[in-house]
Formats: sequence, C-alpha cells, structure tokens
Amino acid sequence: MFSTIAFLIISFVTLLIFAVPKPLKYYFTLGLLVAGIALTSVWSISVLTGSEQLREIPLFLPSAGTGFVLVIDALSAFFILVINITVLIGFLYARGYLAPYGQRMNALRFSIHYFSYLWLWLSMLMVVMIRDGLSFLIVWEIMALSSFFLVIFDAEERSIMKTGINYLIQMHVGMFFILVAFLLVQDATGRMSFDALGEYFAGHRNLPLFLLFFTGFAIKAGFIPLHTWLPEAHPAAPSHVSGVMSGVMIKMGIYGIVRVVVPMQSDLLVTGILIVVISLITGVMGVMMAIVQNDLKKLLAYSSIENIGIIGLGIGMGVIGQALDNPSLTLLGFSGAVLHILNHSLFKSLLFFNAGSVYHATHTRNMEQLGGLMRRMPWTAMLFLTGSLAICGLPPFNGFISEYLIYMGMFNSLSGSALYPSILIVGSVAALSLIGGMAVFCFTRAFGITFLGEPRSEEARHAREAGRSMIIPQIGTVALILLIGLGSPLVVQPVFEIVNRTWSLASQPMITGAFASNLSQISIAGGVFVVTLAALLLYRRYHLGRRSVTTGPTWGCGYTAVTPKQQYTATSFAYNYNHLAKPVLQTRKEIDEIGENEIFPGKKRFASHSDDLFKRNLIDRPVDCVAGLLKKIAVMQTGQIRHYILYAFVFMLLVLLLAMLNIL
Amino acid sequence: MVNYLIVLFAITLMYFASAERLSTYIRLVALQGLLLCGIAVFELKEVNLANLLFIVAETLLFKAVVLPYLLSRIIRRSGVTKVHRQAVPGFYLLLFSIAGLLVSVILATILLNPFINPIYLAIALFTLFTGLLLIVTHKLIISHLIGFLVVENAVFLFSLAIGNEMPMLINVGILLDIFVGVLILGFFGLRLKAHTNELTMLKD
Amino acid sequence: MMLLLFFIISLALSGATLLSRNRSVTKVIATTFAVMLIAVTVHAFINIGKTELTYFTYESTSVLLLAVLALLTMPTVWHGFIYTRDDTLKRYNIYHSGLIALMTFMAGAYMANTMTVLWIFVEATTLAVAVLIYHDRTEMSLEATWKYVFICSTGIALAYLGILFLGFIYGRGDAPNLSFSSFSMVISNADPLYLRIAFIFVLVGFSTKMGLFPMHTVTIDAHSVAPPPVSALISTALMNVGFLAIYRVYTLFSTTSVLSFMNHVLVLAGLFSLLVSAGYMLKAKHLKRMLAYSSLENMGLVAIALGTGKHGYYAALLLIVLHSLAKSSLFYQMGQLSRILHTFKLDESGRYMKLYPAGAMVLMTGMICILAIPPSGMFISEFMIFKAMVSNGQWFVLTATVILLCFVIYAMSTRIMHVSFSSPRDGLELKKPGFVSPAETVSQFVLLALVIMICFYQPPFLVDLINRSIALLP
Amino acid sequence: MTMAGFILIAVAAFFFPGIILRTKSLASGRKGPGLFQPLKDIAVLLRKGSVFSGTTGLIFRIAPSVTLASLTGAMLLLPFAEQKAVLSFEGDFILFAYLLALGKFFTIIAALDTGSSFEGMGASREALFSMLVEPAFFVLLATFAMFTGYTSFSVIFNHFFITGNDYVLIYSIIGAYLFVQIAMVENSRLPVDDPKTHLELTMIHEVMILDYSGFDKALIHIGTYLKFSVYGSLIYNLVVPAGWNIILQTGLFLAVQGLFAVVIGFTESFRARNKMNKNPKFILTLSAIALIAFIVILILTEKLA
Repeated sequence: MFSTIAFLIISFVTLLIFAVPKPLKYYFTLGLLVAGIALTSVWSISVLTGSEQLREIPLFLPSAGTGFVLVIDALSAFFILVINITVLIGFLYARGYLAPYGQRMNALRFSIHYFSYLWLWLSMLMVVMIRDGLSFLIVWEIMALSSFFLVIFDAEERSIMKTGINYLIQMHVGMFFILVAFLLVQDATGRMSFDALGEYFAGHRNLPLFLLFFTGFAIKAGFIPLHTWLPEAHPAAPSHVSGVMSGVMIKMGIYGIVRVVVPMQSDLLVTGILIVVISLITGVMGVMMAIVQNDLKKLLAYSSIENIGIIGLGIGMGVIGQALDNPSLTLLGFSGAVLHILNHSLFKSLLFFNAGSVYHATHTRNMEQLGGLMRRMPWTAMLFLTGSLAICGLPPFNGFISEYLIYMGMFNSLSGSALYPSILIVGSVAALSLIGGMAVFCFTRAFGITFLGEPRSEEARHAREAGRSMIIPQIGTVALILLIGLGSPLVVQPVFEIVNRTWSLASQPMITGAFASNLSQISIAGGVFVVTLAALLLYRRYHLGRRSVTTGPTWGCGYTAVTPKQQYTATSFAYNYNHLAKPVLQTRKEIDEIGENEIFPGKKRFASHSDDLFKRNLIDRPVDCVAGLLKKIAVMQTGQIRHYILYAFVFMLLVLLLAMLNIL
Repeated sequence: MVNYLIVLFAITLMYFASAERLSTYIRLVALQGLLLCGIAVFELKEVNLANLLFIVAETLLFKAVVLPYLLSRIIRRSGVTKVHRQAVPGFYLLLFSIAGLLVSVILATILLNPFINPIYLAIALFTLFTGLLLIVTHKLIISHLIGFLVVENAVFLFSLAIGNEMPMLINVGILLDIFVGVLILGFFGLRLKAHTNELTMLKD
Repeated sequence: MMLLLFFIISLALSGATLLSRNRSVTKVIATTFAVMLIAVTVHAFINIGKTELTYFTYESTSVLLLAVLALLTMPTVWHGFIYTRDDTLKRYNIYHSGLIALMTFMAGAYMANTMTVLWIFVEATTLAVAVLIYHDRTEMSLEATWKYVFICSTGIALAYLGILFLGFIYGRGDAPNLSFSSFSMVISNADPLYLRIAFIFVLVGFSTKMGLFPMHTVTIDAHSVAPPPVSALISTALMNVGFLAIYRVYTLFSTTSVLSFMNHVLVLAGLFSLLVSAGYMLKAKHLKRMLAYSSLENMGLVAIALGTGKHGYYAALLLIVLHSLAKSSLFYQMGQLSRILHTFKLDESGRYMKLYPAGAMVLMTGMICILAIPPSGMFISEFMIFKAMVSNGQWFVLTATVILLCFVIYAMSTRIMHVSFSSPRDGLELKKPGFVSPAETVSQFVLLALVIMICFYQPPFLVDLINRSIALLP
Repeated sequence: MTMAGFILIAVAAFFFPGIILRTKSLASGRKGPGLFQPLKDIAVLLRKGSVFSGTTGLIFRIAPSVTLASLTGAMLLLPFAEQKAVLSFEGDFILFAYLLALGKFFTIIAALDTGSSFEGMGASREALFSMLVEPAFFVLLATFAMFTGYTSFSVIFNHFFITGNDYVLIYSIIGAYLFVQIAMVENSRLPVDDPKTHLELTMIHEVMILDYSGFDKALIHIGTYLKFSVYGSLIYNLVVPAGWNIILQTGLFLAVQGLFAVVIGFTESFRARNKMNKNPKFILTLSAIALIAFIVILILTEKLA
C-alpha cells in the first residue's frame, strides 16, 4: 500500500517540474530521482536477498486491460538496480554538461528535458515491472517518447530533429510488432500478459510468436540489421542521455527477449541457433563498423551494437543449453549475458560521459580534430581509458568476467556436445575472440587518437578539463567496474542466483562451487598483476630517480620540422583494416583529382565516409520508394469541383459494380 | 399519360448532352420543371389535395420559373452564352449519356420491385447519371449548377415513385429546391465569377 | 418539452445576435446559449432513452456526441470572441449567430430519431457553416464556401436518394414514417440489393460531412480558410454528425445479410482515406490543411474500425470522441499560432517554442494525442482496432494500416516539430510576433489532459454509454 | 615446487635471444656475438639514463611496466610437467590470452602517445595482426578443450596422451606448428615482421618502441624474451608427456626451448619477410589450420565418423 502511494506520488509530482523556477529545476529533479531510486532499490534488494520471492504492487486499475500491476521478480529486481545506477550517475553528470545551455534555452525546454528524463527512468522501471500486455505497451511507448524528447534536446539542428523522428518511427514500428505478438497470445489464451506466454507456448508453435516478439524487441536493442536508428540517435543526444540510452534503454529490448525466451517450450534449439547467429553477425558487424567511425560518439554507438551482440550470444547459448539440456551451458550462457548487461551499462555510460566531456571541451566529436587531450584533461582521459580497457574485456576489469563466463559456457560444453552444436560453438568461440581482438583495435584507436599525441586543431589545443561535478560521479562507476573486475566472486554468485530463479533451473552446486574457486583465482591473478605493476613502477621511479632523465623531440627519422598534421590520423590508423573490410563496409572516398594541365595544383580536399549498408538498403531505399508512391497517389486535391464529384461518382460506380457482381 | 411525360423528360435529358448554349440549358430546366409538375399531377392520386397543391405549386414556381429566371439573370450578367470549356467533347458526352441510359435501364430491371413503376426507376437513374455527368464534364460553375438542378430533378422523380406511400418524402425533397434557390441567390449575389472556372486557389 | 424550448430559444438567440447593438450583448447571448446547450445535454443524459416531439430521442449515441459538443461549446465560443475581436460589429454578430445556429442544428441532428429529420438538420448545418467559412470575406473564403456548399448539397442529394431507397423497401401500407425503430421492424424482409444501394448512397452522401473518402475534399479546402474555432467545430462535431448518419444506417442494416458488404465498403473507404491522407501529409505545406488531412486519416480509422467489427465498434466510438477533443484543441491553438506567426505556411513558420512556449507545448502534446502514441487515449482504441483485426485474421488490412499510420506519424511529427523548433526555411524571417497570453491555452490543455486520462482510466459512465450505443450491433 | 615452471621459463628466457642470434650468425657464416650478448645489452640499458619525447605522457611511461606485469601474470598460468601451474583453474587460458592482449593494448597506445607518424603506422599494423591472430589461438584452445574435456592448461596437458590414437600425432604436430607460428606473430618475428630491418616504414614492432630508451627499453626487451619462452613452454607441454620424471623433464624443457630458438633462428636466416599487405592473409591461414585441427579433433572424438 505504502509503495503504491509512494510510487504514484513520485510519478505525479514529476508534473510539478513545469512550475518549479528555472534554477531549482535541476535539484527538484534530482530530489525526485533520489527518492524514487531509494524506493525502488529497496524493493529490488528485498526481492534479491530472497526475503520475498515475488513482490506485487498494484497501481490503479484502468477499465481496459488487467491494469497496472508492478510485479518484481529476480530479473526485474536486477534490471531495476542497473537502471537506477546508470540513471543516477548520468543525472549527476548532467549538471555540468547542461550548464552552458542555461542561457540559450528557455525554462520550458529544461522542464521538458528533465520531465522526459524522469519519465524515461520511470517508464524503464515500469517496463521491467509490468506484466500485463496493454500496460506494458503503453509504458514501452512512453519510454520511446520520452527518450525521443531527450534526443532532440538540441532541436534547432535540423539533422538532430530528423534523427529523432527517425528514431521515434522505428520505435513505433517495433511497438507494432510486439502489439501483434501480444494480440496473438490474447486471441489464443484470452489473456494478454507475459504470464500468458507459457500457456500459449504450450499449445502452439513457438517460433513464429518468438520471431514477432524478437523483431519488436530487437529494434530497441539494436540487433543488426534492425540497428539503424542507434548510430544516428546516440551522437545526436546529449551525452548523459546517450549514456543512459546506450547503457540501459537498449537493454530493455534484451529484457523483453529474455521474458519471451524464459517460458518457451518447443523450438528451443532453432531459436537458440537463430539468436546466436544474429548475435554473432551483430557483434562482428557492429565492431567492424565501429572501427571505421571518426565521430567518437558514433563509434561508441556501434560498439554498443557489438556488445548487444555479445549479450545476445550469451542468451542464445543459454537457450541452446536448455535445448540440449546442458545445465552448465545454460547457466553460464545466461549468467554471462546478465552480467554483461550490468557491465556494459557501467563502462558504456562511462565512455559516453567522457566523450561528452571531450565534446564539451572542444565542441567537436570528430577524432581527426582531436588529440593530445591526455595532458589537457587527464581525469577524463584516465576515465576513458578505464572504460576502453573494460569494454575490450581485458583483465582485471569487469568486461573480462562476463566474457569469461560466456567463453566457459562454450568451452565446457564442447566435449559433451554432438557434431553440429560443437561446430556452432567453435564458430562462436572464433567469432567472439575476433570481436575481442577488433574491440582492442577499435579502442586503441579511439583512445590513442583522441587523447594521445599532439592536438590536431585549435579547439583541442585549448581544451579544458571537465568540471568536478562531471568527474566525481564517474569515480563511482570506475569503483564498480574494478569491484566486479577484482572481486568477481562477490558479484557472480548473485547473478547465478538471479539466473537460477528466473529460469527456475535446479541450481547446480558443482558448477557454481567450481566457479567460486575459478573466479577467486582470477581475482588473485588480477591482484598479482596489480601488485607486480605497482612494484615495477615504484622501482622504475626509484631507478630513474638516480639517473639522468632528459626530454627531447619525438624521433622523426631525421626529419625535424614535424607538425601535428603528420601524426597518424584516425583514418590512417584504420587504413590497413579498411583495406580488408572494404567488401563489407563500402567506404566512399571524395577526392578532387589534380587536373591535366594543372601545373601548380591548388587546394585539394579529400574526404572518406563509410556509411551503413543496412541503413541504405533496408530502411532508406524502401521508405523513399513508398513515400514517392504515396506522393504520386496524392493528386486528388485539384481544387476543381468536377474532379471532386468525379471521385464520388467513380467510387459509387465501382462499389455498385462490385455489389452487383457480389464481390463485396 | 404519365409514361409519355416521362419519355419526354428523358428526351430533354438527351438534349442536355448535346446543347451548345446556356440559354438552351435554362429552357430545358424550365421544361423539366413543367414536365415534373405534370408527372406529379398525374401520378399522385392518393395524396390529399392540399399536399398535392403544395407540390404542384412548388414545382411550377421554383423549378419552372424562379430557378430558370435566376440562372438567366446570372448568364446575362456574366455575358457568357456558349457552353464552351467542356472537359470532354460534346460528341462523347452524347455517347456517355446513351450508355448511361442503357445502364440505368438495366439497373432498373435488376431493381424491379412490385411497388415501383420500373420506367420511373430507369429514367430517374438516368437523370441522376446525366446530372452527375454534367457536373463532371463541364468546367463552368454555371454548368455545374445546372447539373445539380438535374440531379435534384432525379431526386424528385425518385420521390414521386413512392410519393403515394409517403408524400412526406416529397415535401422533404422539395426543401432541396428552396435550398438551392437560397444558394444561388446567396452566391451570385456575392459576385461569384460565374463564367470562370478559376476556382482553384485552394488546392495542394 | 425541454427540447422544443431549446430549439425555439436558440433560434431566437441566433436571430437576436444579429440585432444586438454591442459586443457584450452578443457575448452574453452566446454564453447563455452555451450554458443552455450544456443544460440540454445534462437533461438528455438524465432521461436517456426518452423520446420528445416524436422525432427526437435521447438515444445513447446521441447523448455521447451531444456531450462532446457540449464540452466543446464553451471553448469554441470563447476562442470565437478572441478571434473576432477586431471585426466590425456586423460581422461579429453574424459570426456568432451562425455559430449558435450551427450548434443548434448539430444538436438536432444528434438527437433526431428519423432519417429524414436527421437529413434536414444536416442540410441546415451546411448553410450555417457556409456563413462561418465566409467570415473572412476574401476571394479565397468565397471560393471555399462555394465549393463547400455545392459539394455538400450534392452529397446531401445523394444521401437523400439513399433515404428514398430506404423508402422503397417498404411495401405498400407499412408504417409511413422513417424512424429507425419502425425501420428495424421491416428491415429483415428487405431486398438486400436495395439495402446495398441505399447504404452506398448514404455513405457517399454523408462522407462530405464526415470528411471521409470519397467526398473528403471539400472539408479540407474549407479548413484552409475557415476561422480556427470554426475549423475546430467542422472537423470534430460536424464530422461526428456525418459519422452518426452513416452509423445509424449501419446499425439499422447490421442485422441483415448485407453486413459483410457494408464492412467491406467501409474498410475500403477507410483504407482509401488513410492512403490519401498519408500521401497528402507527406506533401502538406499548410499547417491547417495538414490537420485537416489528419482528421481524414482518423475518420478513415473510424471507418475501418466499424468495418472490422467486434471490439472495433467500441474503438470507433471512442476514437470519434477522443479525436474530437484532441483535434479541436489543436485547431484552437491554430488561432493563437496565426496571431504569433501571421501565417499557416510551414516554410514561413518556425521557432514557435521560443515565441510562444505554451502554444508549442499544446502543439506537441496534441500531436502525440492525435497520432495515438501512448499516453494518448486514442492508442487504446487503435489497439482495439488491431485486436479486432487480429481476431478476424485481416492481416492485409492490418499491415496496410500500420504502414500508412507510420507515414502519417512521420509526416505530422516532422512538420509540428519544424514549427516548434527549427527556424523558417530558406532564410525567411518571421514577422514581428504579437503578444498572446499563455492563459489562452488552458482550455486546450484541459481537453488534451482528458484524452491522456482515457489512456489510463476510462470513466465508467463513458464506457457504459459506448457499450449501450453499440448494444444493437452484432 | 609449483614455481618450477615459472622459474624455468624465466631461465629459458635468458638464453633464448642469444641462441637465436647465434644460430643466425652461424647460418650466415659469421662468428656472431656470445650467448649472453642480449643480457649484456639489457645491463647496459639499465645503466643508462632515459630520454623522453616531449609529446609523450603517462601512458608512454607506464606501458612497458604494464606489459611486463601482464606477462608475469601470464607466466603464473603455465604448468610444468605434472606440476599444476601456480594459478590453475578452468579456463585459465582465456585469462592467459587476455593478459597478453592487455600488454599489447598498452604497447599500441604508447606508440600512439609519441605522436610520431611512424609509430602510429607500427601501432596500426600490430593492432591489426594481433586482432587477426586471436581466432587461431582460441580455436586451437577450443580443440584442446574438446579433445581432453578440460579447460585448464595444467589438466589439459596432463591428459593429453591418454588416448593412443594415431590422429593424436597429426593433431599435436598441427598444434605445435600453430603455437610456433602464433609465437612468431605475437613476437613480430619473421615472416610477419623482421626485427633487423633498418627502414621504419617496413617495421612493425621495432618502430613502436623507437622512442624508448634506458630502463623502459630494457623492460621491453625482457618482455619479448619472456614471451618467447612462454610460447616455448606451451609447445613443450604439448609435445612432452607429463608423466615422466622431473629431472628428465627439466632437461627436455631446456632442450625444447633451445630447439625452438634454433628453429626461429633458421627461419629468420633462410626466409624473407612477407610483403606487408600479404601478412593478413598469412595470419588468416593460421586460423584455417586451426580449423583443420578442429576437424581432426572431430574425428578423434568420433563426432565425425
């Protein structure tokens, strides 16, 4: 009862944001946020600690549908925590980020922004808590809508507006898929809820329904080829928003998929294989496209797609494990996925925040304009580095743990499984390792070009370190990353618990026990690494202290007049790679050639874009074609009366004819 | 007797297709008014006298006199006499209306109904067809107006077909005439450019 | 008795406005009329199902639509005051007398229980609307008015033919009045062919009023000149009149064998409407015309909903109600917008968010509502339509609808967002904006709030009304 | 006693480069430097001071230490004979691979830290090649896991020779070959990269460490040496049964490492470096061979029959 009222109060008080005076809006929002986070976190922890298996909080009951009832099980509880962490840190970061917009935008703009932020958060919470279909669709759509308003914060820019609307439409299309899927369930079982899925699956073929749901949710999650909105929307949004969107919002798609996968009963194997294949494509293509991006945030967006691929791989493996009833594959696959959701939400938001700080300081996201920021904004650089290391899954950071779980799931089940599964698994292992390698390539490039070397432009040269209010919140994220990385046993056990409860697996003590020891060994290794490193550095300090240390110019092979322009650029760093990946990526080059009779060539420009094949062929072309068709159809409004009458005349004759022929 | 009148009516319709001058149109309209009046007189045996008188008066007054008068005034003012600016050449118009006649006859036979005189049905349908055809194939506002009058005659014929059962329907239908009268007065009072078809400021 | 009083008094009032010597009198008159209309609505709601003056019945559908009208009266009248502020007294009075007449006729049309009476009232509305459309006295408004009147009267003539065909289905010596109740007696042994033809004529004829394909064209032209408050009425309450006429006939025939035929025709018309509206919204350059097209789109949805049946019936009525609320508030907003931007042309407008934040909020909220994106209540009815489609297995219709809807959403959102945020295209500079008090948007926000509320909570009386009015349908 | 492997690897590392050098010089008919020359070089470097580029910052300075530390971590995961490694657990080889990757990450960004165009070039190449070599390594490990049913170096190598099947021979040969090649790529030796080239444009690894001097350079050298013997010990574990007694094992270990070094020496003296854009193809063939190994395992485990 208390929870209900509290939650309702919070969601209605959000409306007051429009009344609050401009300077106080931020703190008002923060207050609401903290209150709500406290409330919901208490719920989820009470569920996670198992003091209650399931918690039901009925909100009001609308006459349509079975109503808004918040149901919290282990999975929802987990997601609630993830959402709360990212949203809170994002908002703390936002204060510094939004400061410069203060005078440019009127109070209403800020109200809308904060209001949407609050509602993005609330709707995400409700998405993971609501089971009833109609209510789910409503909050699902509210989530899309609020994020839309967040994306178009800088709405004067036409491109941003275009992106935002494109995003809105794609979300709407996804919603229709889910809607139809739910309606099928409703039609078959008379109930329209996630709880009714089991009943449906028991009686009907599972794959078609799953495909409908999957398509709908995959658009949100950004599985290739349904990802096209993602690399557009993330750069367009302000960084705290892109952090939250990429950190948790796209995970809502994953959540949906999991909810659907859990009650599935037949077609498991083919479903699993499907998920795995799509996820591998997503992972590989995602990181491949990430490597060639020059826009820092676009790069991060593509890498989000890659990580979605990894999560999907985990889930797919889990499903296959269920199909072959191979408990360890099931447990490890799902746990890897679940843990990677948490991890990715941490380091990806971290990366986005710092990309934001860079943009904030230099007003450009184009890596070709950056460089040498490490010395100018050391904190940001170190935070970004941490994020990069973590996202590459390198020990002793958290990314490694989740990837390790997924790897182990696959390796353990290799010897036991039959021919085709083992081929699939080895393929996935190869792909996953390739993804890892490419991630290293991608982020050495991102970090190295952006933060190291000499600045490539004036903006970069005069960059200032981001404000304290933007740095400090992120320390929290880093702490979490290291905690998971070095203290993995503490985190993985609960994750196992969550997975066991969600899929109601008979918990395998031998696997979980073995893993406790494995993980502790990993922690030890990490510890050894850290200690050795520390020792080495200390000794190095002492050693150099007793010898002459001088500084000179970088070795230029005898060439002395070195300018920053001669550094390796983002493009040139990816050149070799681009050469390999040409068939997939199709990089367009624009060069103005030197003319025949041009003795003294003037200024020339060279530009290279690598645009998204899927976007062009799957979205743009068909849409343009249909839109053109519609415009052609729309020629009736001639303004001439006789035409107006003619339509009626023809329509009547047509229908009469059909009526006579009994066609209608 | 009624049937002769109706056939005559049909012939006037044919003339609409072939007529060249607006004045002809107006005469035809007037003629149709008279014919309808006659038809009403001979057809409506079962309605009470007052009602019959009302109907007759209406047809004579409005259909045969007032509306033609108004129209002719407009024509005089706007100074156009010929029905040029057709979207379709007159010859095809004729063909169309012949086809229309056939179609309506066929329709009538399909719609055959013990209580309704089939020839009514046929001609009424044909009238409707002609009226719509006039509107659709002409560009001048004035011709549109005439087309509308024809459509309205069609309505009147239809209502006559069951006038004996429910005279109320006829009376209601008559409202249309008054309505149109108001309409014409209203608009050509407002100097609507009757002779033009330049009414295309509003379009996409 | 009450009803007779109402008609007499309101016509008297409408006449009186013409004679009034100063604006405040007119204002008083208009306001009293509004109050009276609301009173009538309440009266109708209290003794629902009762018949007065033999030709009028407080049938639940009538009460529903009457309630919508009553809800819109006050704001319409009020925005009318503001809009006509600067006109001469004569035109001021004409405007309001026309407005009162229009509302009276619409109320009559809602409550009519006989086809012919309904028809007469519809015809009457045309005249009243003509007066209002012509209010600006420009070449354009003249043209629009002419077109509107001409096409509407043609439509009405066609509709009348439909009624006559209804008449034909009587044998000799049957009940001589065309009230729906007496129809429903004899409808069962009627010749289906006649029913079909009658339905087609009625559908096409009244599609002028409902703004449905094929006769949707005039309303759209009318919108581009009509005063915003009037547009608000034309594309809500008046469309409801057209809908009601068609709905009555549909209900009447739904017990016979032509049901499936009617459904097909309705779906056909609906899909055409969606198609046309989607195409035009992609091309629209004029804000009010775009809104008009969105009404066309919504009417198309309503037609499809009727045609789909099952939950579709409920959806149709809900959609009609909500669309009236949302669309009217958007049109009211157009009034303020024209005073800020001095234009409805999209290319010349922009930065509304800076110039008039409250208005921009209305625009965006209204957009969300009208596009049936949750938390808009219209989503519920859209949802029900799809529910019906799925359970009928009409996959083609469903797919087509979804695709077209997406295009509509795209077109509308781009335009509204452009107006709210971006600066005018190709460097056109905005004229000096006049001041408009944010308070004027209150009524619009209230209406939109109602629409949003429906998404989460539908008041039982509403549900009950709708359920009663669709009780006769299979 | 579990430290045995660790120590042996360290010891082997000291002689490794010397042996390579010696082989090469003998092969090319020169007398060549003494076995301990590389160690002496390191000693010299340690005695010297350091010069840092003005562009470079923190990353450049910590990178060598990170690399070395990560290697130490990796060494702890390697077993010797029957001895379990210091840290041995399921999937320790994943940690092994990622630790090496961590080292590489820092080497690359350190190169970028100098802001020199040459070093960027080297960095990009190094990144590309190590990206391509990952799958080969992992597929090979997958085949181990599949074959033995275990996922930890120590256990795998203990159970390696249990099945007396003649495919095992083929398999272990392929495995050994792959390890050698991977070691070549990872240490950027021939045919992928030639440490002896003098033109920066054609270097990979050497160009990345152009700006290092003194202590850090020494660390880098130690790192490379260790890497060699790490891979050497992998090969040793693969080819030598775990069962034999410890003395013999120690001898064999050093012998294998020596042999490995000699092999490298010979290849480097009798083989030319690949064209730079031929390298990706070459590295991908390794993955292909790994897949062949996989197929062999499929046959061995009677899945493909």
